[in-house]
Amino acid sequence: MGYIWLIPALPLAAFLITILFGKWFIKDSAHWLPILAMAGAFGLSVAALIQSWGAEEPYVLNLWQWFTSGDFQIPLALQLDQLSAVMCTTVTGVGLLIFIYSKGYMHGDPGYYRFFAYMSLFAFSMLMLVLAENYLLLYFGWEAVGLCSYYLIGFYYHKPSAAAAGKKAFLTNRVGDFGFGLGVMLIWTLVGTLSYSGVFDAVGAGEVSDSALVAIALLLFVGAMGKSAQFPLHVWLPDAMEGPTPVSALIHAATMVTAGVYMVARSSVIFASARPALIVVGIIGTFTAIYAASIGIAQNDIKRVLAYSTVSQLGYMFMALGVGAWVAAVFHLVTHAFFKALLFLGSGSVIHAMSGEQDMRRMGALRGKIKTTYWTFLMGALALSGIFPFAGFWSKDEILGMQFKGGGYIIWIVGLIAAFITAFYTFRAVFMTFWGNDRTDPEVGKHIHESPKSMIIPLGILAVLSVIAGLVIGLPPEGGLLHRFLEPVFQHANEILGVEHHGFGALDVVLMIVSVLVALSGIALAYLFYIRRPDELPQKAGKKAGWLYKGIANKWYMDEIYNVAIITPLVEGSRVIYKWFDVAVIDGLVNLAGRIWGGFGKMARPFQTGRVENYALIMFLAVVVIVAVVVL
Amino acid sequence: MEWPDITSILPEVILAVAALLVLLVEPFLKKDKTAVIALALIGLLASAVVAVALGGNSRAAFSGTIVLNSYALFFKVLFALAAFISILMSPRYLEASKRHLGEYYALILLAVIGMDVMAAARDFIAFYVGLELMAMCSYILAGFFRYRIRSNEAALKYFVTGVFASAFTLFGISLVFGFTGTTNYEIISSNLGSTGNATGVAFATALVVAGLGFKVSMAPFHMWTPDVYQGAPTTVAAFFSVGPKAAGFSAILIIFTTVFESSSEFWSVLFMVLSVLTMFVGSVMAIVQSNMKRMLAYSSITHVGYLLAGLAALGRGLDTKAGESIILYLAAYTVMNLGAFGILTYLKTQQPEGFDYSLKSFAGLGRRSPWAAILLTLFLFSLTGIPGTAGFIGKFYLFTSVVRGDLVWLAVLGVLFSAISAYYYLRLMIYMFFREPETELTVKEPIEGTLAAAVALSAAGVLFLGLFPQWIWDHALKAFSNLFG
Amino acid sequence: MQIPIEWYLILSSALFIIGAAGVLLRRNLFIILLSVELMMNAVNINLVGFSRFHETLIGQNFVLFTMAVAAAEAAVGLAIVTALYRNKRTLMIDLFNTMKG
Amino acid sequence: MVNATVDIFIQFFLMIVLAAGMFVAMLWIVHRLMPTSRNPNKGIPYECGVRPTGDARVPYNVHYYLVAVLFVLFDLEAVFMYPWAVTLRTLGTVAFVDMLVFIAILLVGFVYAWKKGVLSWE
Repeated sequence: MGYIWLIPALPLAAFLITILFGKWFIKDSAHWLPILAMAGAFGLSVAALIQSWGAEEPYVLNLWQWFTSGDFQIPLALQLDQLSAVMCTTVTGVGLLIFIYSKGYMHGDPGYYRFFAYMSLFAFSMLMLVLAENYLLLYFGWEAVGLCSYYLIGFYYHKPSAAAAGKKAFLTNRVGDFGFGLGVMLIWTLVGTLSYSGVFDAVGAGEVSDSALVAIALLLFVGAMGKSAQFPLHVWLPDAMEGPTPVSALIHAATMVTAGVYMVARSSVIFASARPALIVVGIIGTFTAIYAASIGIAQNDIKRVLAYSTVSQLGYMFMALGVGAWVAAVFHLVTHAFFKALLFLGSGSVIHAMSGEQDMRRMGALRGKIKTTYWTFLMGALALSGIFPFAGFWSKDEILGMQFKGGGYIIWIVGLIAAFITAFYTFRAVFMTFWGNDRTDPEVGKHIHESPKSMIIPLGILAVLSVIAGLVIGLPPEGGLLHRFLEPVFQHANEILGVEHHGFGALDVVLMIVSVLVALSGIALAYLFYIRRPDELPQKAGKKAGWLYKGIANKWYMDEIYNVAIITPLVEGSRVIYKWFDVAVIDGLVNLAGRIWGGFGKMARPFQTGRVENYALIMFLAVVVIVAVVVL
Repeated sequence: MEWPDITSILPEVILAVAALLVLLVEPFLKKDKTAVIALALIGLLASAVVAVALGGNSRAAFSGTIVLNSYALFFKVLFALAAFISILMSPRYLEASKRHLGEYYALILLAVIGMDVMAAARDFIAFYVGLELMAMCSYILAGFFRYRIRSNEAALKYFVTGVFASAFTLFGISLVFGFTGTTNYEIISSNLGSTGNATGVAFATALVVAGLGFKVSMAPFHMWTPDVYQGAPTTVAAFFSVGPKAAGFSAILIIFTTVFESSSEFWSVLFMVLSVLTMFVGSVMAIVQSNMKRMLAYSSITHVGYLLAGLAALGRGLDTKAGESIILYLAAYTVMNLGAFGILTYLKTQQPEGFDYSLKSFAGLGRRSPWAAILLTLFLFSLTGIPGTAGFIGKFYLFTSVVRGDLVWLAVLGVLFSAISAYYYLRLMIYMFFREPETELTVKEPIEGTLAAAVALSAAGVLFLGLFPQWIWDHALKAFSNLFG
Repeated sequence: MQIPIEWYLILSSALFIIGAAGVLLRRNLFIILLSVELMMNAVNINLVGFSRFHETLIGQNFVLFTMAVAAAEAAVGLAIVTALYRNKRTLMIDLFNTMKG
Repeated sequence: MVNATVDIFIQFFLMIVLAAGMFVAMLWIVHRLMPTSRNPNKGIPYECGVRPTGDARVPYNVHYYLVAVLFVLFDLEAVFMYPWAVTLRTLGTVAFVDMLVFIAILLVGFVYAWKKGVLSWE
């Protein structure tokens, strides 16, 4: 398997060539090289995936000794095991589709070559991240994907909001990276190596004390929180939607944001040995899942709805990790990559059709005009909502089922509520966009058209994947193809945790039915309030006849009652959380940190008077103080 | 009396001859200064080559006052490199500023001699002469643009604070001399060790720290730094930010590990405090700057803070490998900082009147001059400490050594301050790539000529050290193993 | 009879402090230059005194170098003085504060 | 002998602390006591009466300073020549050659100054 170095090398080569010659020579055909490189990387990843089947030990490819410090060595080495193979295949597969999509979406953009160059660079960094053999290289990939993400968020740099969003993403991620860096440093101080096998062996042999393991795990998790947008470091992700839609699909939905999940899964041995940290992971994940979902209800920008849903779904993955359901988390990661990429690309197609309009209040009744987009988007929405038998159903249900069977009833209930809200806001988006009345601006309405083939084909493929992925790799639950495939990776962690393997039984069927019902009721509620709009009927009907007719026509004011009792509190509550908590408190804290530091600077500035006699005086006083301290 | 063995100062002799030749040739030249530039560059190259050739085994000369060993060799090459790059980036800039005089090159060469002597001295007299030679040349260089009030002001500030600080150093040296009756490092060390009284030593330490701390701009002796960097010609500021700093640390390392060896506990604590203070002052002030020359000045103070953390670890024992890490960091810092200043120099040559180094004037650079923007990004990455660049390697080794010295909290603080430093470095990048300029900065020509060579050299250095750190680490190990030989 | 070392020290420290005070308090660059010379000479007294105390010539040797350095310093200082005066017609150092903060 | 120096250092330190303390204290007292009113009129030689015209200092030609600086520098070589002259006989040819090198270096400076026109008095 010596070829695995080619997997990241191909996108890197594409990046270098595109950035060097893009401006003058390649120009409008800048997409070819990156697409070919991604296709090549995808092919190799699939080969690696097949070859790594059943391997007991990870395959390590030593490329080059980077540096040595005493007896401490950092090799530039790649590691391929089942987990990295799955990640590589997902990244390159979804990446390839999104690259193809971008050819149509970004057509005519002045930064066409720049876009493809950065995307290739991102692919390289992400592949390095998943193929790394040690924490330092992982850290390199971690920082590199972050940088690509800032650049791509700020791709439309002439838009001030885009630049601000890039900055915010950067600042928030710094907090996470700081924790992650400290965690890596701590590992190195305590274990003396950074290579995965070395660290895990040491942890398994009990060389590291429990409290230290908890500290390491928590610090690593802080990093994961930053990258995977977990509460309270999630604020950057919704703003990150300022970037082009393919970027949102690839980086901020399918791949980069799952790096945190990957990292925790990769460090499963550490986390399994640090139970308290694992509990924290679960709690944060669960809270994020419901918190972000509740905010999603009141968003009107189609991309922001999807962004909050991404945050929420990532919460599910951490929820799974929190009980040691490593495979379930990876399973959800993969299916989520498919259906969320599909939803984002679909929304991109909508935005494309609507000449850049993103506000759902100015859409509606689009299903007849852009049919393919509608159907594929619907597939994605069904998968996201967790409707049988779509991909999202299997993975989400597995997570919830494992919570229930593990005794985490509260988490299970919270997860169900979040699933309900998810279904609600997802179909709210579907109904507001594709159904109901046409609220589009007439000017825009004239230009509505279906997207070109290069955009439609990836949508179709992803839609198929969103439908069948769960069936193919996830059946039966907790024992599917993916489970058997990934078994060697998590064997050690599962032994430490003592995870019991539940068979598939009647209980699972009951749980499945419950969760489907919950999802369906969410959809139904959305239907009630966004299609049977109560605010339009009363005006027509009110003038005609008596209270009976009125009552019948208004379904006995059930809509209104619902409206007052459920919808209004829900939407208003969501809006309040968004406005007061998300924007004011958390954003405020991020800004405050920057401001405090700046405030120190402003306070210190007057000391630098510009007058040389004061400088001399300070020097003199410093000497006096030092001497005085020494002697006294 | 025997003939002195001048082989161990041959590199300096070559530099001195080159400098004198430059001074002799300069008055006979008209406008074209190629001859003196070539002379200066050849002199630097020859001195480095001779140093490498001679550096194989340790030599001492002048009754042990000056040595040539692998430690001195490391710094001689580093100083020569710093001066080489600074000289390469100068001609276009000086021409654009209408003050292209040959004396400039002679002064840089003479300053390099002073720095070489500082690293090679094993006696306070030689050390002091080296220090002052470097300082005198720096004062004049700071005021090189004689008709500009800012340059005058920079020279004034540097001069007044500089002579004040060096008077303190001198006073401290005289006390050490009075305490031990000699100026030779090793004899002082053994004398001090036997006296057992820490107070007098600590007292003298403090005074020596003041002078050397001034040269490396550690807080609170840093006040001159931003003003001088801002007022001095940019190429000179580039040279100041690396040369005298590295020289100061080269002397600090020797003096504190030999002369004040017996009071290492004391100065370890002293450097801990100063390190935190320096990192804090540097990063807090860098954030509020809008002039990028000043920002780089404050950021250089932050870097000094990291290095001081290394010194604090060094006080905890030589096996922390802090000394090696410090000189590795100095090498990394030299290339990356020179590179960053090189780009500033380039921008100034493009628009001598309009470009004022303000953050705003960098807006849109990514589009107008992508190469300059990309290279500056590389240097800023390195200054931030992104893996793959020299800065990361430097920080990694440095903080590792701090951890080895059981100063985990200090290392954590260092990492925290580097995280903050990312804010002010990357803010510049955001301006370059994501901001639309208010007024268009004209870029007349691409980077070319010697300036291109200077920037390319720095960039190559940053990448080379970042990707193949083993090489420099081996040399640092070798240099430090030979510190006492 | 030998003068006790304390006397040298007292004289030199007094001179040094006076010099330092001069640098810190005076505004005229000329006076500051003179004050710095005073500080250097305080050191010279120290060196010579210790040299006698330890009965070694190293200190006196050192003084020769300090004097040479002091002269060079004075030369550079005067050069800066002329440049400053030419541009601003004053030598009051507190007026040179365009760069700060 | 060394212990005696230790005592000296402690005395000496007290001396410096006292001196510096006095200086700071006096500064502070004066600063507190003095009435501060800044008025440009206070800076001129006569607060009332005739306004002074011109500068009390007669401006010298700037050339004078240059020559003076050069004089100081070249004058200083004598400092090194005295001990050299006294011990030349015992040190022999080596010292002689050393001094030649020293003078040669000074000569370069001289030639430089000459060519730059410092010495031509107009």
